[in-house]
Amino acid sequence: MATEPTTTPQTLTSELALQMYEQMRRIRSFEERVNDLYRSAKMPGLAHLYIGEEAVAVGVCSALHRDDYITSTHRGHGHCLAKGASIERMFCELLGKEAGYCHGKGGSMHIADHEHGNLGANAIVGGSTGIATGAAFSAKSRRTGQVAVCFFGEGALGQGVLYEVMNMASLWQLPVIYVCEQNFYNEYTHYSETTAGEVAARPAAFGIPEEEVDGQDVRAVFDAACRAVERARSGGGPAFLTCATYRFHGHHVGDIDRGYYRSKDEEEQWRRRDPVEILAAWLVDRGIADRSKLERVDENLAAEIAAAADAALEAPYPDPREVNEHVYA
Amino acid sequence: MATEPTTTPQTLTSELALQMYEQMRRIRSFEERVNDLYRSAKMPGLAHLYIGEEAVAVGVCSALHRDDYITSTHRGHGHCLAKGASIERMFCELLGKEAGYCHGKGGSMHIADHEHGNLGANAIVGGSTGIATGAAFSAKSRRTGQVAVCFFGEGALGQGVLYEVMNMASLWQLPVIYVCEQNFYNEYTHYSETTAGEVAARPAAFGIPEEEVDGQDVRAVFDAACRAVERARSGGGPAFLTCATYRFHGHHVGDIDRGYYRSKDEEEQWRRRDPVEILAAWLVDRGIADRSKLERVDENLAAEIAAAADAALEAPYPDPREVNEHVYA
Amino acid sequence: MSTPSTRALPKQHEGTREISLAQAVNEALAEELRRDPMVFVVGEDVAEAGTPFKVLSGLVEEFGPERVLDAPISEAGITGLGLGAAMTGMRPVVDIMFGDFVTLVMDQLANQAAKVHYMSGGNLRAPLTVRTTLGATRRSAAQHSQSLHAWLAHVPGLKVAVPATPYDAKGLLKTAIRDDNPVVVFEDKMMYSTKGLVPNEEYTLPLGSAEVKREGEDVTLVATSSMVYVALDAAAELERAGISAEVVDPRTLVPLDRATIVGSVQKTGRAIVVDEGHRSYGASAELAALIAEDAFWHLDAPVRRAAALDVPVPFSPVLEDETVPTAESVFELAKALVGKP
Amino acid sequence: MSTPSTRALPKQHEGTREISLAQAVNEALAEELRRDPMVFVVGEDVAEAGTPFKVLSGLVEEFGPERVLDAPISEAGITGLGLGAAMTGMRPVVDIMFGDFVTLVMDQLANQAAKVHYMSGGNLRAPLTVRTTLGATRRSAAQHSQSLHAWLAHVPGLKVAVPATPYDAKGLLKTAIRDDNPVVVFEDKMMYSTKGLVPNEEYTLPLGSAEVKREGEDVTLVATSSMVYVALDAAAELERAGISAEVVDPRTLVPLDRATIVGSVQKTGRAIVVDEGHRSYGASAELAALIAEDAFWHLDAPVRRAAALDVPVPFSPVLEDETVPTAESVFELAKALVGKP
Ligand SMILES: Cc1ncc(C[n+]2csc(CCOP(=O)(O)OP(=O)(O)O)c2C)c(N)n1
Ligand SMILES: Cc1ncc(C[n+]2csc(CCOP(=O)(O)OP(=O)(O)O)c2C)c(N)n1
Ligand SMILES: [Mg+2]
Ligand SMILES: [Mg+2]
Repeated sequence: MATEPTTTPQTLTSELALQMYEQMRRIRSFEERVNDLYRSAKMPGLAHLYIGEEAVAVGVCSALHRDDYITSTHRGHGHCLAKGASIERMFCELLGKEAGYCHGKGGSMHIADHEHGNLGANAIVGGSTGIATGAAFSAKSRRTGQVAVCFFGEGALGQGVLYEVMNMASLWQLPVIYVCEQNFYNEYTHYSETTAGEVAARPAAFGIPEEEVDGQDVRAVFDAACRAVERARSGGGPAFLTCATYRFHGHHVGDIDRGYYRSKDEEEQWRRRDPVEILAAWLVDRGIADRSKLERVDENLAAEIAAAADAALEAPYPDPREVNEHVYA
Repeated sequence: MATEPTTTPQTLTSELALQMYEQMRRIRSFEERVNDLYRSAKMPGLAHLYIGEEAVAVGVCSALHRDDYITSTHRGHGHCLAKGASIERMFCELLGKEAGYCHGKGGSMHIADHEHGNLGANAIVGGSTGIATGAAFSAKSRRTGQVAVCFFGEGALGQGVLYEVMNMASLWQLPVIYVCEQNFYNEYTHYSETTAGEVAARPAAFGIPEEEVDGQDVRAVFDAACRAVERARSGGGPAFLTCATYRFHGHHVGDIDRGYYRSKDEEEQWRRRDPVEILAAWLVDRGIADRSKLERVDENLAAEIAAAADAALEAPYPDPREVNEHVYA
Repeated sequence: MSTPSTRALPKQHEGTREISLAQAVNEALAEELRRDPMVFVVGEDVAEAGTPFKVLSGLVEEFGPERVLDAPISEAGITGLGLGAAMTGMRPVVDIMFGDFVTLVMDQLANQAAKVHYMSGGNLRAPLTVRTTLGATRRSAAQHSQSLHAWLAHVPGLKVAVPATPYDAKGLLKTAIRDDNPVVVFEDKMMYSTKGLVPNEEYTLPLGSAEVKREGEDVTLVATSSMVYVALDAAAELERAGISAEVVDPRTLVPLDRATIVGSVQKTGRAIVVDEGHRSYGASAELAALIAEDAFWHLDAPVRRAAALDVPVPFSPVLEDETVPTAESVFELAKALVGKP
Repeated sequence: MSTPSTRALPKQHEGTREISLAQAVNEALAEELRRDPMVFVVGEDVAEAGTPFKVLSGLVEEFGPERVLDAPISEAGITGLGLGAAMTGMRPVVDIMFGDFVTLVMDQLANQAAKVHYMSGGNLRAPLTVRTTLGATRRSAAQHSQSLHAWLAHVPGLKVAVPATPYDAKGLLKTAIRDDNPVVVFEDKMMYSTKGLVPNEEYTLPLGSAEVKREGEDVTLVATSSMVYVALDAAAELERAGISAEVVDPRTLVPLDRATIVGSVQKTGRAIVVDEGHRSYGASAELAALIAEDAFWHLDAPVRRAAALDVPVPFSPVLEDETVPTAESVFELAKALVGKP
């Protein structure tokens, strides 16, 4: 898989750039299908689409080893795929099927993929910040050289526990990278109404180095992530990346009428900064790939996604008796 | 009472300076008596002595109106007295007597004195930060011109809720002053082991102006408090004062052998910066009072304290049936 | 008695109209905001968005952003702020979007709000209202489906309301706001569109007054929140099987109307408690223990409990549906208890 | 059976020695720290200070500051950190200084630790141990005296231990640390100096196994944590009054050894649950409801509860002493229940 390098790449090779393109496209197509499934009432519950933010997950996860840890959020499909998850098992989980990553028990907001170090999406805003910090503590204690990445939206800046664990991460120089996905909205409220001062000053208050990154440019994200990961891995302690990005869709699949909280105009401006397109243009510009090659990638992915979704739709539900399993290990 | 100005004084008159001296002395003598009561097993539970930190409470509260709010901590006797509480009712409360501020239900860690705007000591570290911020919200909403002061030890910098409410205080420009009593220890652990980065950067992360103050110099505290209070009262929003100070005694009355966490040498150095002495020297130096005048103040206070303690020791306990009263209003 | 399937429980009031539970909550808030300038609402996405459940729609337009405040995602902070405002003369209504997030405010509620009046010997008071949700089967998985009312009910100093109908929701919420104590109101999020009759004129309901939602002779179903409908559906089914079930809705867990509950069981001799919290150490345990103790000499059979399984709420519909009491499961339990084959 | 007044319950082991409950906890931690390099302890003032109760004295000296960590005053953060470490191969023991502070970690425990195994379909696990306290009468007032074990016991996915003796405390804590699930251990802070016999050799105790601490015929006293001593003292007094009381200690609330509890009541026909949590919606309610349901046909009288008053714990000794069950109050309750004048 494109997202399972076994050593941290320090430079962006053509091959890696192409893998990133494919991975971003995979997330995009996966989520478009998720949206369809929801709209056609085939998917239970809700889902929070990552479309528009793909460069963050892919840029960061491309800087990670397979056994590095991540923790994720309610908007977690992108993180999960970027860390190496299988599309079909993800579809199965989102549909509540037995073959899903969590045997249908987790769903969209709780997908975990322990095989790739994904310690789980989390439906409590800020809820995984402790877990990520603890995983970093564990990596340091066990001297494994692993790092932990904690993804969260800027809304999590409202949760006190983030500050509690950043303090410990800094005190104990833990190999954890806090990745703030700054998409400017906490659900239906603009972050400026909920966030005093400068975001960058928050980690700085705990002595954690912070970097602001263009979250639509996967190469920029990758670069910043590589620096942070390298420092963390070599004992240099935590880092905080603020990646400015935008969710092209609503807060969740049902959030269609958004006019009351953000303008069409703003949406359009951001859509012009589509992370997939930005990388595609660069690939073409650099002569790494031509449009037809990229189209082939897209087509292959479309087929892959279609097959996986169909298989998941056909897959069986868990036996109702499984409800009592896995309460205790 | 010295501590109940009806308008905020902007300059330190001789009269006010003398009142501050008296108030600091009152706290000192009160607490020395509390320590005796504990040592002679006449006081139930524990108490956390404020001795050594008197300039913080007195300096800040001298800048407040009677109806301004404060919230206090487990180390709260100083705040309570500085805001205007009666010694006898405090002794009664500490002894669990009916005539105490809370009819004996609160004790040392929960004294509240609503008549002077003291919304209560709090035995949860950081536990009153929300209350103070909400009182400021209320003052602003009700347009009363009141301000709220939130006293806490630097240990409360570990509690996430502090950051949650500082964010709101800044967003909504609430008239709240966070007073961090930086006495360098969280119980038996030095703050440098628990606190990453610079204390000053914590409020700054939320756009709250911060000032570092010599907490042993009541005049410096008073000055800084006046500025913060004035700004808050006139709509300028919150402030954060870090007052460097030291508890001369143990974490609580039973903490006698402190060698394992702080040195005698350090204790002695700080004792040389006794806030009561610093002010006394200044008063004498300025010719505002001579030593014999100050001694008379001390003697009067000694008599006042002795009488109050004796009365409290004689005072009746609550009727056991009161246990079921005041659960609901 | 109405057919429970309409989810509308008519009240015998002159001049009633049918509204949804969401509307009932909205009206209660609007009326209290209008009535008392000290009332305000604070919570995440409560203003323009009117909450994700759209329960507060229109309030910010009428009362402005200074009385209907969008807050940061800071449940503990918001609740603490509400408490401080309550202690200084205001009557805040704090909106905690999902009941699962009470995990984040237990210190502010249990250590602070609940105790302030007592610890101050009666000198301070905390007229704080917290509105939040409970209830599963929305396919929202383990962290958005819990019914944690038992935790709050265990804390002396807090009052806890679990209204089931628009009528109760409106009347109890208005009383909660006027009450001088912290009150936590749990609304089942699956019930927001449930319709019911409310009087045209203003009214309030006392806290601590249970209601017999259906009269019966053979067995008492003590049901909370949306489980009232489950119980009513079961009762309808039981009637067809020749069993007459009485449905008692405590409406508030604290204060608890012990007399009405125990009185009903003393009449019927049999009881099932139906509650959507987890079974073990849940609200159903208190209600069952109370009945077993106070109606002991009248009981013809053990008190049974129908509650949520002791498992985190799973996402998959086929699993989630197993976790909550249903009309069928309550029907079966009652039939067995009454001993009719 | 020993005289309860010594607070020592001898076990029939070869080669025993008498240690305090604090020592028992200390030994359990030291042994597990020695045995498994993945075990570590984190909490406020746990290292050089060895906690305010001095329970952990000497551990940092033996195991170093990397395995016995002084943490900031960040209960939620520490617990979250412990959870993350647990999910990635370690076996953390998180020290929450006072049980009253579990208010601050309910999200980390109930929404995160308790659910991680289930939500991941069994792929992740959280072998996290949380040690904290319960118990009043220390004149510590409302925020340092609570017994909140019922909250944790209500959360599926958590296990909850409430040991009463040094023997139980040591054996259960060692098992908790080795258990692959989150376990919360509540120790009564008034009990740290309570002495009891433990075997010289290493041992562990299973979670979910109640113990009959005293055998009797007329009434069962189901007692938790330090209430075991209250029950034993009451039983001694009852014996003098001609009533034979059996004392059953569940030792863990989750898992709960229903068979032993119910079996005892089926034998005696009468039961009193003695627990230091608040009465309403407390652990005593679950135990009473369980007995009332499963031993119904054997009961000669209603199940009674002796629990803490439903009031915040007051500071004043004359008030605080009113709030908790005492040997006298349990004795009176039992005498009335058994019907001897
Ligand atoms: C503790 C908590 N409070 C509230 C919510 C409800 N909620 C879900 S997502 C969300 C907004 C999150 O915004 P942000 O963190 O910026 O992430 P984004 O959705 O923008 O990716 C809120 C308030 C929650 N899940 N958890
Ligand atoms: C939430 C919480 N955690 C832990 C404690 C136990 N405790 C009481 S005082 C204290 C240290 C407080 O240090 P600081 O805030 O600096 O205040 P100081 O005692 O130095 O005045 C601790 C850890 C508590 N009361 N509340
Ligand atoms: Mg966002
Ligand atoms: Mg300190």
